[in-house]
Amino acid sequence: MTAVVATNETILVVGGGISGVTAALEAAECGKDVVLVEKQPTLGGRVSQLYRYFPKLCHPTCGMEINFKRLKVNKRIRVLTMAEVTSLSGEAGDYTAAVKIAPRYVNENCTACGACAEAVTAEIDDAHNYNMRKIKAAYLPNAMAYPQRYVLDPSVIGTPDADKAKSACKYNAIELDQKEETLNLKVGTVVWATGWKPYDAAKIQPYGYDRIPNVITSVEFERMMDPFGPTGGKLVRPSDGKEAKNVAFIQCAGSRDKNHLSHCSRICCMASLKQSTYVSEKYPEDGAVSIYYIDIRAIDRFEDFYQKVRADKSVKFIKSKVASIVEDQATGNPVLHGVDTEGYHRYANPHDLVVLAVGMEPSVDASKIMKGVAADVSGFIDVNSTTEAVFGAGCASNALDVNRAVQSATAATLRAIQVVNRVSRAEA
Amino acid sequence: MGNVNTAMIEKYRNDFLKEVEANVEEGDWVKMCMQCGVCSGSCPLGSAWEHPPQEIFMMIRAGKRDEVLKSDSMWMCTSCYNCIARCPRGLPITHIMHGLANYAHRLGIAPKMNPTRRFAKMFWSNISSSGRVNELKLSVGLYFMDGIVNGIKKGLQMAPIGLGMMKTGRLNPMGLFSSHGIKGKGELQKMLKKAREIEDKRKGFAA
Amino acid sequence: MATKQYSFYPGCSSERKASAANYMTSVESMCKTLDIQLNEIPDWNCCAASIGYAEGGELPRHTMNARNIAISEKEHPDQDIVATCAACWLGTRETQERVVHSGELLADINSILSEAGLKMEGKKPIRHMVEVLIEDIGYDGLKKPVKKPLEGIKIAGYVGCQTNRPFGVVGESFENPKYLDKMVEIVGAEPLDKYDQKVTCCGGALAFSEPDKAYVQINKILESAYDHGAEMVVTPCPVCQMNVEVYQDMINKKFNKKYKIPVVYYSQLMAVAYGANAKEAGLDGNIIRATKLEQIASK
Amino acid sequence: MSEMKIGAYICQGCGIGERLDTKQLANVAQKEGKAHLVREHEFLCNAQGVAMIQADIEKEGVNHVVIAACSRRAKAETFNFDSVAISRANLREGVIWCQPADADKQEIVQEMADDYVRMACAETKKMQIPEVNPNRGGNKRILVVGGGISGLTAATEAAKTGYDVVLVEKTGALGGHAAKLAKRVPNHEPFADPMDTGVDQLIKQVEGDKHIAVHLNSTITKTSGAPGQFSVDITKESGGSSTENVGAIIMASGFTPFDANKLARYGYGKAPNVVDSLELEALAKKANGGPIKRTDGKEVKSVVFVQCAGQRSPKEGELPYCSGHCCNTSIKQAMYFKDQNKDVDAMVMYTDLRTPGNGEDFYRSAQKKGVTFTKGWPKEVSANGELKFKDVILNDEVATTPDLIVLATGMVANSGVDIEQVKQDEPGEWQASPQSVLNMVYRQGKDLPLLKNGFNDSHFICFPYETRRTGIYTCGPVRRPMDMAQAIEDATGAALKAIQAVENASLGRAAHPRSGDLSYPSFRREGCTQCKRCTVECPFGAIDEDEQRYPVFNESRCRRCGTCMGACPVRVISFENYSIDTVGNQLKAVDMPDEFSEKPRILVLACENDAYPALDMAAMNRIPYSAFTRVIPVRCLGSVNTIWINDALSSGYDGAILMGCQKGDNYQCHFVKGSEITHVRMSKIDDTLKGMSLEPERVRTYEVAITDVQRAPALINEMAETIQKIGLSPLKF
Repeated sequence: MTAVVATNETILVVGGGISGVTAALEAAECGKDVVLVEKQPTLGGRVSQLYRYFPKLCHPTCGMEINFKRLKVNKRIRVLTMAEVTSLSGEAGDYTAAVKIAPRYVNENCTACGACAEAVTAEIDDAHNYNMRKIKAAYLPNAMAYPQRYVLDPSVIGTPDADKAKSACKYNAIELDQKEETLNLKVGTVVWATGWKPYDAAKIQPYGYDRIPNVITSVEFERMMDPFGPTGGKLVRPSDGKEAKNVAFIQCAGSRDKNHLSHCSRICCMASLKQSTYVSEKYPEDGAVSIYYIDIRAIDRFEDFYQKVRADKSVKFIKSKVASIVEDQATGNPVLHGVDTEGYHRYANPHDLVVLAVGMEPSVDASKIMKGVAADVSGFIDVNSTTEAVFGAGCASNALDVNRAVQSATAATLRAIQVVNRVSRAEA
Repeated sequence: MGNVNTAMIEKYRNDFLKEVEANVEEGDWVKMCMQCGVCSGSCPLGSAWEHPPQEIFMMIRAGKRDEVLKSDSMWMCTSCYNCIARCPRGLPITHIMHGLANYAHRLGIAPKMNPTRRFAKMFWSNISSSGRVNELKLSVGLYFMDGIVNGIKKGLQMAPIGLGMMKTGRLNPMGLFSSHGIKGKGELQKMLKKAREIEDKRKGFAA
Repeated sequence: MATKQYSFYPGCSSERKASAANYMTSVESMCKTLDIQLNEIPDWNCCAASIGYAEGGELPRHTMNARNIAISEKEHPDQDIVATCAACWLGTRETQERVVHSGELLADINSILSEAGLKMEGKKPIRHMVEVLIEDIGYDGLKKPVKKPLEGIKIAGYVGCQTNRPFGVVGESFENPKYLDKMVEIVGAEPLDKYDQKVTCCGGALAFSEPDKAYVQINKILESAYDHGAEMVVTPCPVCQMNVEVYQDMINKKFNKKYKIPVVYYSQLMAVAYGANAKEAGLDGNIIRATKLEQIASK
Repeated sequence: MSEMKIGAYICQGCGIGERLDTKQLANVAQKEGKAHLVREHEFLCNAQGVAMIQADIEKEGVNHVVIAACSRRAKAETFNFDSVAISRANLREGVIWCQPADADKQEIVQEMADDYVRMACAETKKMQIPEVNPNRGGNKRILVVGGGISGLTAATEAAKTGYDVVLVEKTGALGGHAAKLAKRVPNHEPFADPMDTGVDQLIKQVEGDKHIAVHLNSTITKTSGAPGQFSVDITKESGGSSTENVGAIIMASGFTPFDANKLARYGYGKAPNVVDSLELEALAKKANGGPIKRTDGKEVKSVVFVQCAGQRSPKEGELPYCSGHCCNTSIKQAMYFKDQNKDVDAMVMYTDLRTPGNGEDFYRSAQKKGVTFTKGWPKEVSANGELKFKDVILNDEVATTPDLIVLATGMVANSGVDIEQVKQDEPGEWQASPQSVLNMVYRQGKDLPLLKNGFNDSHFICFPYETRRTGIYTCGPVRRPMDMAQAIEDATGAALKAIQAVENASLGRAAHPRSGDLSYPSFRREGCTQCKRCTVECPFGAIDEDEQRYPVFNESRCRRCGTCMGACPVRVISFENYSIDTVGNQLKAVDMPDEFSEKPRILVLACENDAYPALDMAAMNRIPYSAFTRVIPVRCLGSVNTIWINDALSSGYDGAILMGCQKGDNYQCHFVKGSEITHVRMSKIDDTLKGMSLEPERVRTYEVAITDVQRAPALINEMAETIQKIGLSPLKF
């Protein structure tokens, strides 16, 4: 049984992405006790799946390294992975959170030596790479994973693989009899930072994501750039491994659309502008990019970056919501059909690869976990209508870029600290 | 809204937009367009449109009344509903196109010779007189739309089809003469008359 | 007494000696097997189709449909309204949804209907025959009665527009509906899942007024079917059926092609698979003979 | 402090036991490392192993712990013992994972491991357990500069958390620009209508809070000191000045509206129907729910909003950036008209309509209300008020003459003086500057360093509150163009950082990124030559000068990067746990084979945050690099003192590689300048090499990102090949 000390002066942070990790660290570095709960086996969330950040084109892992270093030495933070908050009750300063912990089948003895992975034969989808490839059923989620501890996939439990893994481990780190457990934590307040998930591109039928192999999503494209990713860092297309030199980006894929997400996901324009630099990075000579957009939303100082990309002759901007994509049977090229609305020009443009700039939707609708937590139409926490001491942070509260997510998490953390400070004053 | 025909339109003011909102089926949706162009790109007869729907919506806002109402673009609508299915703002574009065509037609400024306009007119009189379609009368009427000579030409082109249909029992040669139709013909016409009155009053077509 | 009763709106094209008479014939045979009873709406009138817009405008068009709904509500109060024709289904459902949605429109319509002592409430769903088959009978239920599997026939499932948009069949997408392919599979034939023109517009009423523009569309529909080796095209819509079938000679001349592809209704496939003979399945109504079906039917 | 007792612990887990002779390692630790106590363990990181170490600390008085196991990045939380010095010898990632298990390599791989044990022992010998800085300050009050929405929010949030606040506002009233708005853009469902600004309540709240002291008509005329002990002069417009002591500072000095007089081409100041965004707010306030009238009294029946007026513009004197809020603001203002009278024609003319997030709902709501939107490029407004523009959709050159044209003008940051341009006064001659916001007496300048376009934003995406002046945080539009909603969020976050800063300062702890580090720079005054390099090069302006030009270390401002240590030519600056010696001793501890042994030695000094993890991950992926490499992690490349390179070369190393973060405009160095500065320092090393008659290729400095998992080993192997070509160093004794 996992033992966790928590009191009504403890801050519960739900979600271990950059917002949750930030919230936990900022609170702890103000001297507060924190329990950080993450559903996945590792912290890091979506940013750990990004290759570069806009507009600096720096690498997310760099900031993660710093944050994890802060985390490792901070004794005020208790991290629970593979854990989910299933219910929340009570009142400000006195909440009880039910936390469901899924079995990892690997305990803290794990040294990440990798022997279990060598032992097992079964393979599973690699979630870190959006299932674009398979990995062993005993795995370290990614090279930066924290905790740096392997996971045994439930699918192998009860199979010979499980025993192979167990006998391969010299350190008694494999516990095949682990069971799901639920903890009831007493906490004073909650920072809700469960983040976002990419909108399901298959729902955008005219773009044939489910029918046309060379139509992929922006998050998948991001993984393709990782030297250790599914394509070994090569910019090639799924259907035939051919170099993808003529790449189209379709903006508002699911966003700003009453058939899908009514909100604007804010980051997609900058993400595509950023990814257009990947194409020229890989094919400086003959890379070509077309960005199909309704409005380019490169707000405030991001405008600089937009102007830089605009100046690149190999990048075309077409003000048009693409109507449909048809696969050219002979070449496997997706052909984009639509109308350039600036002066009415019809087009039927073939591309090697099409990237759908998919929108953000909240991965959890917190208003379903506890009433008093308000959500907007898309399920993001409506911070200004919420009556509980549950503070939406980062992309759980809005479609935000990393910088603003961290800002939001820092603000939410102060609000949380105010609650536990009230508690301690009351008890003093 | 009254005497629309004389309305003086100032560019980039809302006069024409308001006229459309008042008099055109689903016209109050026009303002919701965000100019993404997905409708224009989705139309099967797109290339036949001088002004695709999204452009028409912009023209309405710009106050281009004549260019819109006299255009034959709307008459290219096949009612395939692609535009409606894809519009991110949920505009009932098909109906707006129908509405604009109907409005232009009622104002008498729609393109006179547009075949779809004339066929649609014929179709309506065909069904409203008897309550049901008389396919033979309709097609024959269609052929003779441009006068006897063209009619015979077209008729001859189409003859094999007509014959095929008759052979397979899918066209009634007697249809021209048989008094085909519904029993409640009279009532139906009364109703249609009343419907027309209400609509005309509302849309300022009061005779 | 049949287990399933529906208030039936056949529509003009399905009348005797009308363009979709054979559709009707096959539907009757199919329904018999599936124990579906269709109670025709007495003295129904035309739905005004989409093309009614130019002269008909808004209210008169709704009036046409409202009358049918009203009569159905009077004569078959507890029965869903079912149509076999895409245009009829769409027109009627559109009227009902808009009338019910707007108080003003409902008032207008009822004052108009009162001329004939009628009134409509719009309580009963307006459904397409295909929905009845999929939702009320279910694919398994449709498979059971199959006596003569249509083995080895390659069939392109052409859905068209108005059975598909804007309402469509529940659970299907606008861009890639799969129900026709499933039906083809159920009757033992071979669906062409690569067929990529299943929701392309056939030109609808513009086949009359703008034939050349329509032919371009129809050619697309046939070409893809042809290229994917279709021996037959199946459709749920009378307008599609007619446009795609009857103009093939013209299109052959115009685009110098050699199309001679039978275009049948889903109900014809089922009727034959359920053991109906050629006449009961309305195969004699196909201008381009569906010989393969006729052979099976005659076995 | 009690005398040093080194305990060395050698792990045999993860294959170390199989690949290496741990007995031999134990001998090295004992004989050469002079460890008082050496233990081998088959699995050091398990509960029992850790307990063993803990017991030695408690019972045997071990106070310097050498862990010879995995990388310092692994199991850090496990090997985390209080009040002892810890050194890690990286035998797993650093040796067995990056070296193939070939039998013929066994000898050199063992030597690699031996050296890492020697180095760890050598390091710990020179380490001291940091003692808390005695001259830290404990003041926990927070100074907020600026009484606009950002400042007011920061003040109330800090007070709510239980901290006293001093709020200084330049003008005679609180509220800033927000107080001039008729309404604000909505911040909650359904995001459909303009809402009350709420500024009045906020002002009441501030005025009524006994924990907040408000100074109106006042500016900051002097800021000195450090986190936990700032001293600030607050001067009234009327003269009269008071000195307040505070622990941290929040700079919320806001923005100035772009001067529309620069937009003559849009008829501003000429045509009777042209106003800017804030003037429209004034008209709306005046109308007070009634019809909005122009200043000449004409009721407005038609209005056009011109977006990006003087923004997103390459023109001289105009703003190249986008102010972010203007689209929503114009939509809100268009609603002022529509909500009052739906028959008013309101058109928004835009290039890209930028309403991110729920702004899209607000946009739709405006359309529902009948506001029309035109993608158009304004050309000019003539004196009679005719607006000529291009309708981009209809591809038409057209014109319209509405009753009112509203120019959506942008934000200009009130960020004080640009310290890159304005040099700081010499000590003794220091004078307050009226342009400055903070008037800091810091040696590096009176205000915070600026980013592009004059904003005080953080340079870091993951760390939006990083300024280069510890304990001073900016928020609101001075940081970056932003709307009210974001400013409120931002100010709340800044309040947290300020609170964190005073808490850290009171405990003598470092702020981000070395949060919690208790060490701090100390220097030997006698040795100092007053060369000023440390003062100039400190990325955080932590070091001032006294009258005799000696450096004055303000420890609480220090981020512990060691750039000063790297800069010091006479090596008088050090940290208790990181010094010239802790590193120097390591590189000297390496056993240097003679020049006939064919065994070169390559020293790698790697930034601990990026290059070092890259090498770890290379090892995890079993990407090999030369077994002759000896890697030493450094806090920041900026802390690398050239003496280390000299010592290495003169003691026989055949090559040295420095790996730091990306420099330049998009620098990734978390100590801002460290990498850049060292690149400069190293560009001068060639003479030294010549002096030693060594080839320049023997020393290389690279920018290495944490993702350079393949490149980092490649760079090392390149050096190995170079050495093969040019031969071993002659300087082996």
